[in-house]
Amino acid sequence: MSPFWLSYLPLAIILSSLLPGLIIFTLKEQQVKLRIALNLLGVTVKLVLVLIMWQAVKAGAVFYFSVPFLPGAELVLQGDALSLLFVVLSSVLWLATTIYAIGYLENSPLRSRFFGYFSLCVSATVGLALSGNLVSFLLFYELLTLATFPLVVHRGTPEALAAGRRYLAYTLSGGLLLLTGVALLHSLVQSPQFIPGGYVSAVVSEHAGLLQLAFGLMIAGLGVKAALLPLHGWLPQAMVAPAPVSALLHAVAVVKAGAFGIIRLVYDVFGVDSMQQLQLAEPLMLLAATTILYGSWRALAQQDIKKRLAYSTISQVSYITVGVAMLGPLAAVGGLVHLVHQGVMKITLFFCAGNYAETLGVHKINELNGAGRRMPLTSVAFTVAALGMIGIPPTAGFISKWYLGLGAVATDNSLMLLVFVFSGLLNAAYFLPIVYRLWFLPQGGNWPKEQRLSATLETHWMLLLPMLFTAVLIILMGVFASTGVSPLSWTQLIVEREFSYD
Amino acid sequence: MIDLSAWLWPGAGLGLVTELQQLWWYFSSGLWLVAAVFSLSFMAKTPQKGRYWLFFGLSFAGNMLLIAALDAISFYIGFSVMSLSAYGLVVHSGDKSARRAGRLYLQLAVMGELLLFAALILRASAADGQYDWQSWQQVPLDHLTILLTIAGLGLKAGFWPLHIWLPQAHPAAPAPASAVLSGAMIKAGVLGLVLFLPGGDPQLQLWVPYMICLGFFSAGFGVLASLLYRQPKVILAYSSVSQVGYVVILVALAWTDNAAAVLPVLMAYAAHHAVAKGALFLFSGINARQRLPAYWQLLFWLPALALMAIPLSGGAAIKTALKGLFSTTTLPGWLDSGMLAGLLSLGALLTALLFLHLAAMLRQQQRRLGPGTGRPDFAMHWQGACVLLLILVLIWLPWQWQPLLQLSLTTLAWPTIWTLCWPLVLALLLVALVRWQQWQLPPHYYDRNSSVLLWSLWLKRLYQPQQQWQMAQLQLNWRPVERALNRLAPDNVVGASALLIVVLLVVASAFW
Amino acid sequence: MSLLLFDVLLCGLLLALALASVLSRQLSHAVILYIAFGLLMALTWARLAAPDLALAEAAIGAGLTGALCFTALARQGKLAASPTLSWQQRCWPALFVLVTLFGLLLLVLQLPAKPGPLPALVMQQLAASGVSHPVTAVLLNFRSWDTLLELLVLLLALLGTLQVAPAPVYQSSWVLSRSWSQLLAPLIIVLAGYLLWAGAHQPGGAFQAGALLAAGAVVLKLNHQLNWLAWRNIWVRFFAIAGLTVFVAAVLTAWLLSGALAEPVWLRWPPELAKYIILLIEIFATLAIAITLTLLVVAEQPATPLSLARQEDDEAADG
Amino acid sequence: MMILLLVLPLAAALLMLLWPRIAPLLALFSAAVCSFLALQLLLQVSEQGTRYWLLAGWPSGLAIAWQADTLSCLLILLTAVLQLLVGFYAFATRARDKLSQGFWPLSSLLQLSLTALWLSRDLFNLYVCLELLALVAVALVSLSGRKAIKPALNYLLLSLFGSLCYLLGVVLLYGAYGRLDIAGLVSQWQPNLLTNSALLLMSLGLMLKAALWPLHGWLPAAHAAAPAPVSALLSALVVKGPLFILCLLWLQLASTEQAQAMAPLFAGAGLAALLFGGWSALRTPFAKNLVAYSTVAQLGYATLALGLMLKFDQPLIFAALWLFVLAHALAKAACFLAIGEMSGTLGGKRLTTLKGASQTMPLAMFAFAVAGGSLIGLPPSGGFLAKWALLQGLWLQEQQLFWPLALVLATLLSAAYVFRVVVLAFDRADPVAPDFSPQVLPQWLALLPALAVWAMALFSEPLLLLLRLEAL
Amino acid sequence: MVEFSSSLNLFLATAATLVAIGVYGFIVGPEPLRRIVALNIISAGIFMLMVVLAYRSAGPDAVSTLADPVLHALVLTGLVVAVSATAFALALLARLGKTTADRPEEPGP
Repeated sequence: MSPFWLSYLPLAIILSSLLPGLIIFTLKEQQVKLRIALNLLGVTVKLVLVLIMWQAVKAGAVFYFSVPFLPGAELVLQGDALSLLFVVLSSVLWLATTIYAIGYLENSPLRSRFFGYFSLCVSATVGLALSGNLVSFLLFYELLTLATFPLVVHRGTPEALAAGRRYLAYTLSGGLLLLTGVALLHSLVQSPQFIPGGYVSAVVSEHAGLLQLAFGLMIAGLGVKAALLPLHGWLPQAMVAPAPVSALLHAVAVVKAGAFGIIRLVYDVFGVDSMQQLQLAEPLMLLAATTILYGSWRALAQQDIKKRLAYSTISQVSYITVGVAMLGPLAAVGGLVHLVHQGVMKITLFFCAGNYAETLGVHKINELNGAGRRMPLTSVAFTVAALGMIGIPPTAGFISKWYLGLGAVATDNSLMLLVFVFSGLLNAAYFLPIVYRLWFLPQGGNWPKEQRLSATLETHWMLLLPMLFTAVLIILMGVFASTGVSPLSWTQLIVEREFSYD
Repeated sequence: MIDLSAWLWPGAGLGLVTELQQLWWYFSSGLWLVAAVFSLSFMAKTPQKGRYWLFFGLSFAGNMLLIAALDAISFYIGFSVMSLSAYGLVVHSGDKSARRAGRLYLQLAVMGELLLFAALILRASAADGQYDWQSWQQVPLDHLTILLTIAGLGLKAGFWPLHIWLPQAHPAAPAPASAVLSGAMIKAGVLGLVLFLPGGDPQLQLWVPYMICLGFFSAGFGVLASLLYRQPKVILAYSSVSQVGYVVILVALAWTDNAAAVLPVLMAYAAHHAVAKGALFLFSGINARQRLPAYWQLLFWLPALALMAIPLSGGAAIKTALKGLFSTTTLPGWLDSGMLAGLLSLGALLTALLFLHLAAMLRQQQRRLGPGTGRPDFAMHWQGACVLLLILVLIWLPWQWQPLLQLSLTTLAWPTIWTLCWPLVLALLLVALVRWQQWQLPPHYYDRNSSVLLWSLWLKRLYQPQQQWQMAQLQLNWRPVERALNRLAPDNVVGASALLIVVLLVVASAFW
Repeated sequence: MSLLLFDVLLCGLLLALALASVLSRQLSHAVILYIAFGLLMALTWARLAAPDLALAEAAIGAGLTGALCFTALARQGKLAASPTLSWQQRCWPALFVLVTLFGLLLLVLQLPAKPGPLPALVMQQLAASGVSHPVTAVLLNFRSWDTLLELLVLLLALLGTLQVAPAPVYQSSWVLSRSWSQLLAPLIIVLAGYLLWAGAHQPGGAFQAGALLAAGAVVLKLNHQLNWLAWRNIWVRFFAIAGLTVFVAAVLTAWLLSGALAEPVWLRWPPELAKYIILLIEIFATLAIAITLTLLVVAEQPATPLSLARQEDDEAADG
Repeated sequence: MMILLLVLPLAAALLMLLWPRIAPLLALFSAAVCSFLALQLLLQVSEQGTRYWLLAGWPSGLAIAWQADTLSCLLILLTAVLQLLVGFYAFATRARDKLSQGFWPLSSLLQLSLTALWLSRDLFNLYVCLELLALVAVALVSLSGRKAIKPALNYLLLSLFGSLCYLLGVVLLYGAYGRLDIAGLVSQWQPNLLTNSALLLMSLGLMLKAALWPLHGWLPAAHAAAPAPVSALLSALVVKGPLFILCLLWLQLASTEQAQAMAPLFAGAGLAALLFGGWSALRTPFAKNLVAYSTVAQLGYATLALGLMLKFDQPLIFAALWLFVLAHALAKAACFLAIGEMSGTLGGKRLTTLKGASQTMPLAMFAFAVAGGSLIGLPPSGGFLAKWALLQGLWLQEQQLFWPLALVLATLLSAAYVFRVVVLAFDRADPVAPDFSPQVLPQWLALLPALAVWAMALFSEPLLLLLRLEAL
Repeated sequence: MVEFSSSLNLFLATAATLVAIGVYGFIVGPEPLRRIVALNIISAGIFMLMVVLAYRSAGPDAVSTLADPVLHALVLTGLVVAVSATAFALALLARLGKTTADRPEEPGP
């Protein structure tokens, strides 16, 4: 492996999903096999490349690839530990979602378009993860908006279109605010690469007000995707998209892009010291805490499964923000690891919701009575993921909440601990009734629209397999959190690097 | 001992290292096993057997895990698994009262879970990332942590005022489930209190007298409340509340410097109560289901008498030992040891009253079943054998288990016997008096539905609202405005633009 | 003093005619008044030491524009009465225009009385231009690029007109006018030739000559004389663009001729050939202008199959 | 090289008039060659610096002045390339659109007039160029036949009126200073009532011709009525001509005080254009009107940038101005071609015709969306680059919060109208079936400029460098 | 001298007024044809302004000197441009009249 070749690795990772996506666009509707083959080929190649990169980054290497773009801001792809966290998450979940989507959309129209945009979406996400400075980040951030829009409106129904409009209205406004903020910051300090500890410290005393403004603008921009409180309106509506899309949107692509951006912004652009000097962390933390509670509170009243999950996402993603905003190493571990854990858990929940919808035609919570008998595997997965969301050990959710709690105490934010406890209560309050309905209530009548998708299994195997895979992951990530391959240990590595820059 | 710290988190491990754990492990697992054997026949005909066994197994596993845990997180995992799976046992029957009780149980269990979580976090960060018991015991406590721990674990242990779920959940659950709930799971909470709050901590010392008061109150409250109910399992549940009051006293005493002396008594009390209460719950299950021959009453009276602390029973030994502990432990002045002893005697009187009341209610239950409800069959015998097994353990325990043996032997002195007996005699007299005079409270005082259920329902409505406040949607129709504006637009573009140029010329010149 | 009086009279008449043309009730009156205005304007320019411009204005400004306007009036079919305008519709523009006029007067009257540096420069360079008349020199040498573009504008107007021109309508003409016009034609050609030739050293030139020719051709054409004079005739097309073609050819030739120089200069005539080149250009420009102007006035849709199809479409859409 | 750039289209146009049959071939050939030459010229100028000519070598003042700086060269290149592209499109769709033979010479002449305009630095010559441009444009609009006549006539009348305003200004200047070349005027320039008024007159005339708000009334009807390739050319190029002259006037002629005084007016007009144009585009029920109103809005960016440039005198803002123009030209060409293609195939000019177009004509829709992305200013597109430069320029001025926020608002509006179309295209409920099977080549041709405008961002550094070198 | 400058001023004012009259006609005149006429009046006004300005250099005393030839050339160019544009506009107008004649309900400009 020559270094020359290695420097192209980040690009290759992006291309591994982009190229299949572009080719898929050109395919005809009937070329199912070819399309599936292309998809899977892309996934496999990406996973292999990511694995290579992972090994190298673990050993301390940093990948770097750049092309000239704006003056003072090249288009940089950079593979460091933090970006790899997100890359691994998105590639693995892409694999799961691709298989799921193939099963889910069997025999539905316009699949070439769907899978094309699907791949684009993943490429944008991976690009976002790998982007090495703010301008590149901005670029992929906007591309992500564009690539996901067709997926949101894929069904083409009036509701889907309304949701798409709203999605665009929010995300484009967010993108613009981000652009304004990035431009402001660029005019102050240019846009160098992300580095642990940030790069604004030189001008903190000189331009404090402008830096605060830039931070505010960028947080507002990122907050739209991360569904921070006043900017969350698009997320519950966007759930009209097909289940795999919702899964990807909520678990990997869109909301995580926002959260990831906040992480980058706080740690690698502003840096902990500057954040403290500028007193930016506290408001962000409070905002995120409010979002946590608000999202949970709103989830309580939702009668649509996916809508409830959507509000849950609003709440859960803000855990990441809170973890980041507390500015302590333990809290950072919690926030970062929640990025992964929440992704896996939420994707499982959406897979389950999709299974119920696809197999039984169930969309409302009160139609779920007794579904545990009809679809035990799905229901087990749902239960595991729901418990994880509440933070019951030994699931993955517990680990992240544990570290967040530790971080809150370590940074003297006992209030946040209260927030976590209360939000846990709320989580339980909206998840456990569903679990109760699944297992303890008798079936209330015929299923709204039942389909036999498999002779032996409860539903199509392609719908089951990814879901079981992620459900097992939830447990494994929780139980073996301390082992070397777990997300937790990787985040600890990141945090070590982030907090020991000086 | 299995060391898992390399695999899991630092300090992770399983093992029965201390005596405490060993004892807890033995009696808990024993009770679980007997309950399981009992269930084999008792639950044979119920629907949803698979679900029952699943949750039974899960909570069993959780209970065992938490006992064998060598670190806080393993304990917490076991605790969570146990309490959440027990929900399945509580609501097993699926009828309305079971669902209500289950709801309350779950609400409180989750709450307790999260309080404990908060306590754990506080503790873990104080312990600087170490999770094993040994390191935790070195770290001083603070009041918040103590409060959170007591609240979180107390919700499982079920002493007053955290008992509210007990009288609802126990009657609703199937008999074997109630047995383990009351026998083993409550004790899990107690174990937690002992493990999380190590003795000798200066901050903790301040809590001791209040906890003793709380224990006494709980003991008295449980009995008095039970007298107002006529359902045997409710009475048994309140009995648990009462008995846990004593356990709490013991736990509180164990927090003092005198821990070494207190711990054996605590262990003995826990084990004894677990076995006896298990037997009673199982018996009440049989009793509720079919007409029993008269001699089967023995299966009730033996554990009941043991709990009433009749001489020669384990209960007697423990009560005596408890009384002794009050004098040996240094307590604040206002807690006079004589007064405490008196209170204990009063407690014995009350306990006796409770069981006499229970006996009467059990008889009533039998009578209501009518004569023809089945002859003794194999299943009944099987179940009776299970109860008998527990009773045998109960009889055997004070004389075979070394710490308890010492205590038992000391109760054989006459003064002690007298001290133990007079409350019972008094109770008998009291009951006789009441029967003779037919004293009764007005009927509406009996079997009242607990207001707790209303609270639980209110809470449920709160967290499962049908609708929520939403921002009012601004529905302004701009279309007429737009039309009006469109009408304003000139239809003659050329003239208008030219005029505009002239106007602009004038305006801009003026502006300049 | 009498000259001033004459000037005042002239200006007053001009203003009155313009105002009347703008304010008149009927369109046809407006056009007639405008033609009168154009003629008077030519007179004014003659008074202002610009005889060549006066000639052009008379031919182009008054004559051709008037003819065009009348054709348009005729083509418009029935004469709709002008819609009456409300008081506000007239008053507000008037107010603003008056204010503007006031400002404009202020500006115009403070213009310096002395001319700029260019006239002297022109005189200075006149010798090198190849012609003796300074206006022609400016037009075809100093600012020949303007002139090239101007020819292009003319051509473009023709192209545009042809595009929207209606299909030809044949009407019979008076016998009398036909014979008169036949008499007129040679006279006009001779006159035009003279003007053209005179352009080199005295008032006159390509445009005036072209306009005159065009005027003659229009009269003939209206009397159905010059039937070959239509866009579909390739020779007509050729001559319509001949002015430009020759101009460009001349430019290129001149450029190639001076190609030996290190830095070839665009549009520069070799001094020794300038006179001939300019004359050549003028001749062809005159022809082109004449044909173009004629076609502008009597424009007919070129009957290509495509355009016919379009017209049918249009009519179908109308129905 | 310069001469060929002018002579080639002219000669081609003349030949086309003689032999209409080979017109398309000639037009495409000349456009192709011109593109190549323009590229050469751009490279040459960017290497060797600005070139200045006095035509025919006469002394300064007497001769018409030409100047080829990087900006002019870029614009020449843009003109030629778009000409080529639109020519291809027109060729590809000639059978369907029944585009008359008249299109080809007119398009070549358009190229010629624009090239002449970009080069000229003589006020009167610019007037002739403007007139030429206006006539070509109107003639092109009138190609649509009956429905286009009225808009074309309005366009022509207003254009003439604008030209006359401009001419009056020129005459006043000539009366005062006795010269016409910009360089000569600059040396004698004094800010006084006369120059103020002349500038004002010329500016208003040019604004009318460039359809800058509030003088844009004629534009939507005219651009919407024209055939698709013509609309593309009009929106992309023709309105930029007067804008270019406007910039020349204000950035070179006007003194600092004059510029400062007018800056807020321009900026305000730009902002108003962005808002009103955007709003109208959002509300209009017709597809091409939407794109036309979008032109009004996007010209607002240029006006805004001009105003801000006058105010802050920041080279980055100047670069932003022309980046806006370049990006808009490419994007708008793509938009018009795509919309034209879709309206043509789906049969209808209402926006609702585009329902479900993402299924029936994915390529054209994609082209529209991609071009729209640049109009919005999504990275990495040309529009983004321009916005970035503008923002950078603004942020460099301390404490300027109003303008960036206004810019954000305006951008949102443009996003709203672009995605209004896109969302409609994804409507699967009741898609409009095409009248005949869609042609692929025109759709690709529509996509090409859209892709080009995104590729612009990759050459951002050289572009910015080119434009910032420019002192104009 | 006085006479020269006063008649110069007179012509200048007349030219300006002509422009104003034309502008007024252009704004108000409801028919397109009248607008075209008005445009021609404006251009006539402007050309007259140019001619007057050219006349300045002729001067009262130096009759032999010619007027400013550059301005004259510009006027000539302008005239041709104006007539071309007018012709085109009239052609358009004619076409418009033909198309609107069939549909009288359409409001004329």
